[in-house]
Amino acid sequence: MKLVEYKAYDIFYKYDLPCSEGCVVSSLEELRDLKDTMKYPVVLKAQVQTGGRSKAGGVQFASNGSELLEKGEKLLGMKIKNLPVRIIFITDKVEIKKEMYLSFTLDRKHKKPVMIFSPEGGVDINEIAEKHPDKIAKVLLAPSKTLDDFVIQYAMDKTGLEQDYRTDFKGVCQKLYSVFIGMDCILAEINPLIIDNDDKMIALDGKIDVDDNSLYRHDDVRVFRNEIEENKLILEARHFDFLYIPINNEGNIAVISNGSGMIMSSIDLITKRGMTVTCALDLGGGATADRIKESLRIVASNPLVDTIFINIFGGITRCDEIAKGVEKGVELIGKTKLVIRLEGTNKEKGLEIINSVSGSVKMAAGLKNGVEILSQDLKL
Amino acid sequence: MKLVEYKAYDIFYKYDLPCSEGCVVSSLEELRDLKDTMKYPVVLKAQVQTGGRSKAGGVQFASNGSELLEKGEKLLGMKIKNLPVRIIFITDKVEIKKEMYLSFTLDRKHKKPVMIFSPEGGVDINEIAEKHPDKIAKVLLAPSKTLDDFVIQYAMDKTGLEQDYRTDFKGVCQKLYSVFIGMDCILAEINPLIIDNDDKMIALDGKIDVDDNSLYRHDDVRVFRNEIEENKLILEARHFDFLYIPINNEGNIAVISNGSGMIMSSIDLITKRGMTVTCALDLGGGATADRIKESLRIVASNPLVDTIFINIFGGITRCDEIAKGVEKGVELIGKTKLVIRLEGTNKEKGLEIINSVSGSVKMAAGLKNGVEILSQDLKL
Amino acid sequence: MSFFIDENTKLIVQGITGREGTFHTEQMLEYGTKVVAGVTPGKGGGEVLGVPVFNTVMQAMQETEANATVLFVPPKFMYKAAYEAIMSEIPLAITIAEGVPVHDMLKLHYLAKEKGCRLIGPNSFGVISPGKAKAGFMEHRIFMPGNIGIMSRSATNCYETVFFMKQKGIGQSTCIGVGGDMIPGSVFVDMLPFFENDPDTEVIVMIGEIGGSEEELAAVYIKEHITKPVVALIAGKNVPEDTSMGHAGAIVSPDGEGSAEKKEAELRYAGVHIAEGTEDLVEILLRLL
Amino acid sequence: MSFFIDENTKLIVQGITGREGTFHTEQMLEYGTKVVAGVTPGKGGGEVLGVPVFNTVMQAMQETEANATVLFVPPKFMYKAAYEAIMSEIPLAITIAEGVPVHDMLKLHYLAKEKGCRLIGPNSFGVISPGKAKAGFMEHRIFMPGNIGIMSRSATNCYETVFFMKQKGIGQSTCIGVGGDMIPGSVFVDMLPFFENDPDTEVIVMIGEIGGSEEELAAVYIKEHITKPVVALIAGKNVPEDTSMGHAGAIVSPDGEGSAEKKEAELRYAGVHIAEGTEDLVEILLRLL
Repeated sequence: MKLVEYKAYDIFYKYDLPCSEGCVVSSLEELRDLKDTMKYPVVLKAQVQTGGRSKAGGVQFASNGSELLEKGEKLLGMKIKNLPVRIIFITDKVEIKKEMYLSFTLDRKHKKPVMIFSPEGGVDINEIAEKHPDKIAKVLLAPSKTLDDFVIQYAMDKTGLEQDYRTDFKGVCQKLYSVFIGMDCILAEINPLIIDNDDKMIALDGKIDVDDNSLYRHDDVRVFRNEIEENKLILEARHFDFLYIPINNEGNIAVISNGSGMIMSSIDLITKRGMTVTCALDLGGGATADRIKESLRIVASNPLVDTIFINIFGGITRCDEIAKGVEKGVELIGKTKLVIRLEGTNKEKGLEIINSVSGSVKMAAGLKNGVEILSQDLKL
Repeated sequence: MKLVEYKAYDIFYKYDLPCSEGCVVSSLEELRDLKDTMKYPVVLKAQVQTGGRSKAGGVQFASNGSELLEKGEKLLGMKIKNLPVRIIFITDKVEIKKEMYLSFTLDRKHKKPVMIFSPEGGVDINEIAEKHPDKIAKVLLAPSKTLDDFVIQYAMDKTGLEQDYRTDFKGVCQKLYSVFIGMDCILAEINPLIIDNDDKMIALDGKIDVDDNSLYRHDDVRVFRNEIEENKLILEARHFDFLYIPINNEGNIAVISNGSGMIMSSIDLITKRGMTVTCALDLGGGATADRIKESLRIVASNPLVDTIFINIFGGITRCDEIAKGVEKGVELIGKTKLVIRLEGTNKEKGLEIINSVSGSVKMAAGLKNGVEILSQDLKL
Repeated sequence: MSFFIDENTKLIVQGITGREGTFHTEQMLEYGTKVVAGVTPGKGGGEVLGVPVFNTVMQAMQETEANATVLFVPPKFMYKAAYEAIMSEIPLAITIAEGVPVHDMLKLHYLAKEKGCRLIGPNSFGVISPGKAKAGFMEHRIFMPGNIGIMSRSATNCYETVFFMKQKGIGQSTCIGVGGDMIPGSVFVDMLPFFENDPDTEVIVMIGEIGGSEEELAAVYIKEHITKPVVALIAGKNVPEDTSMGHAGAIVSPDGEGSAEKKEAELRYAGVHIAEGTEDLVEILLRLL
Repeated sequence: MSFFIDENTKLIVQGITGREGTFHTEQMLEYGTKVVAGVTPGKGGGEVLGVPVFNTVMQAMQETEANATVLFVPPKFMYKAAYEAIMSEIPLAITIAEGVPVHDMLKLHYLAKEKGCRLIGPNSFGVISPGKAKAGFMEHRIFMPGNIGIMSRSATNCYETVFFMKQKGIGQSTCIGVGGDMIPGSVFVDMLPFFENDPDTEVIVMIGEIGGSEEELAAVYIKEHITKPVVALIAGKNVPEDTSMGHAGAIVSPDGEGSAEKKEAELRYAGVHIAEGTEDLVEILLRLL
């Protein structure tokens, strides 16, 4: 999961990375309480789980208390890419002498961690790669708990970073690498990593993407993940150990299946026939009737959904359990139409149960047939 | 270098291995001061840098103060394999329920550390291997800072050590492995590792052999190495960065050369001709005249030596430096005869200098020729 | 003789005393797999379904001459169990767990390579050579012996394919679940030489999906080294960028890396037949055979 | 083309700015070796004898396409320098230092194997292919081109042998100092296939000594795989047990492991010619040629 800036900062503090002081504010009252204790000028940064914040006006400066209130009020009232700004992160305004880029991420192709550094930062890394290809050092790393000195030295020499910054840079690299390893990161990025007018190196903005599969060993992040999740259906699904996936902001079809691959195949075929899947729900393996009932309720509560396609190839998951779940759930989903395809363990029993269910339930003989039924329904 | 028991114990204490309490005594006065503070019975163990101590009577028991003095006096007056007992190590006498064996060493053939465990200890490991081959677990280990749990569990299951001892045994294994890695050991051994009547696991005797090449990172051991060295010539040679090697307790020939391989070849050929090398000195690479002078003095001060064979194949070492050293050293070695073979860098210059040296110096045309001259000399 | 497992494979089940472990051990035994040992630390000395249980893989290997292991171990403990198996120098380790942290897999991927262990998974249904043996949790009733070799990132898409194949009377030589994670133990390109050299395999089926570069790497290898026909399916072409589909590996980067278009283009260039879906895939097979 | 280094090898000297490093760089350049870069951390940007100096092996490799490194680095720093070279994926690393802790070598031995780096030494005079190139500190004037391949645990015994060979007009294809330590990067058995496959080598000379099992392992390999004649010398037969002779590896265990008798017996059984000493060795060569 991607951590918003102030949460990334929390981790940077913990790993002793040099950051400018900051505080988190979520209401005008808090701003009023703080305004006389601030050392101006300050920067106010909207905290939203999306990119493109600066362009949307999500970063503001204030050189005194009244400006702070004015800008803060403005930010707390705005939306960025449809997400309301609930939290502002306020830090000292730093005089910037040099903007650099530093990150650790996974290189899937080579199956290694990779360090990326450029002394020309501040913009998107792809932009740097385009404008200053000679000013980027990309080093594939062996999986290890520590970052080797020679890697850091190589990155400096390759990009021409002045030796004067060696000690500071080494410290920042090692600490950010510790974040990367210690927090199970897919990405740990500082951009920009700046040098201020006093020649101090400071992490001015950070992005951290923590591996969802590792959250059991990062309690604080796991709790935070639920706190910031705006989509209630995702939270509800998570509660039942389902994965709810918003696919498109339009469309009328929800897909329920027992595996990621099957969901993708379903979406592919449905899309090919000119229909749009708005959301999907992965049951995982071995769902029981009671839980399946809930899965129907959850996707049906998405107002866009008028048709649910249940596509089950039962291995661990048993078709009769699915059918019983449908039996129980059908009253919870109102007029939402149901197309069901059952295959695998206990298929016959399942079909028997489904046949006794009243309401708008159609059986499909296979995936392709199911998609056909969906498209016929659409035409009606 | 092999550490004598109480020094191994020092390290065991440091690594928190369970040992019985002990104290070190080197005089009767100290024994007298201690005798009333002891909890009897105790064991008195002679501390000498050699094996076979028990058989030689180097281990004694005392059940009260007067016995302590009596046995102590006896030990401090004895010699074991010609080495005087200068130090006694006194520990509680423990009631032994079970004696086991545990060691970590290097398997040179497989180039891996190896853990050896047997629940039948107390005797030499080769004896255990003969008597109870099914009661030995030998596990080759991957070079790593820590010992894997499953290795310990395997050793227990393989040899049938009771699961009740698991926690204690795991602790002892991990700590001894830490000694092995942390102290750069060639061997770290506990024998016997005992279980006492209260079911406690205790390291009753230990052997540690520290890699000489690692001593620069183990100051305490390096200092101790010089303290316990009985052979003054070794110490003197070490002072000049030479390696003095006692070869035989008899013989009259000393070999000086600039490399371990050459020394071995010289000894082989000399021995083959029926002569005996009593000691050798390795100059290493690039010795200067002043140091070479000292090397002559050192080997000549061995009373057994009446002939020195200098065998130099100069690469880094220059023949003229050797010759100058001989020129300077010849007055320090009295009547000791010198046979010199020079080959390599600056050979001609060297020969010139040697030819001007008075005294019993003979030049050899090669290694074989040198050995021939030695054997002719012997017949004279 | 199949290349990974067959009727002579001596299999360890790590986690045999767990609910899943016991259930699938029964299934595997029923299918004829030689499950010779179970390993659960602390449960050594017991038995499950007549299979002796050991505390360590090392002892299990020594006492039973086992040459493969399948891990029915929860994701939290997968690293430790796989680490033990690899360090004990087992030649083949198949890991089932879904939700293993990617940094754990990063370490295991390398460790396995260094120690010469063939690591399959995680997030894999296992390996099956129909009619001979299976190591994993796949619903074996839908498989049948034949000459198609399958490797798949997805379990459900593989089942679906195999199910249609059976309806058409086509069987499989060996099916391998390489798993849907970001850094699997083995990837398509690692499997290709085995299928190429396997006399039982006539056509190779690759069931891929969006995300990563494994299909692209496979395409390069196929073009240069594979003489057998290859049929591929890439699932997820209509999934938006930067959307996680559950499989940790099935995600297209915002810069387009891992897109189905790119994968299909490179595979086509390598002469691979591209299927639109599982039923379509089977139709292509019918034409090829 | 020799198998480890020749006139086309692009060599890095690690520790080039040190006294030994600079001196031997001059010697190597004089001999015709292509020394393309030096590496000394903190001295990057400078030059030694016209050779550019870099802070890291990685950058040196990238800028000069170097494919081998020789380490003139004190034993205390050998681990770090060799570690860097291996991790930077250099294919060949030759280490000279005497007195490297054995636990350091234990780690490097494995790391090199895992990363596919051929590690020679420590405590080695280096590698020389006479007339082509040398990487190390050997007195090159005594070597001459020829058809004898030599591998030696001892520098001085190798010099002595080569010296006598020259007197008899016999030259060498390649000479390798495997070093006298307990756990070297490479051992005899690792070198044998290279000599066997080297068209320039007609006879293989192995200069061993007491201690360890390398000669025994070589004997097994020779019996099975080597078709060229092998001549061996085992130094130290008259050194008492448990006496350290300076070479950390040259020690016979109290139980007799590593004795010259055992080594010679196994080598003889493998059809190897055993020499009594260096001069004798050259006489055997004369008979063989």
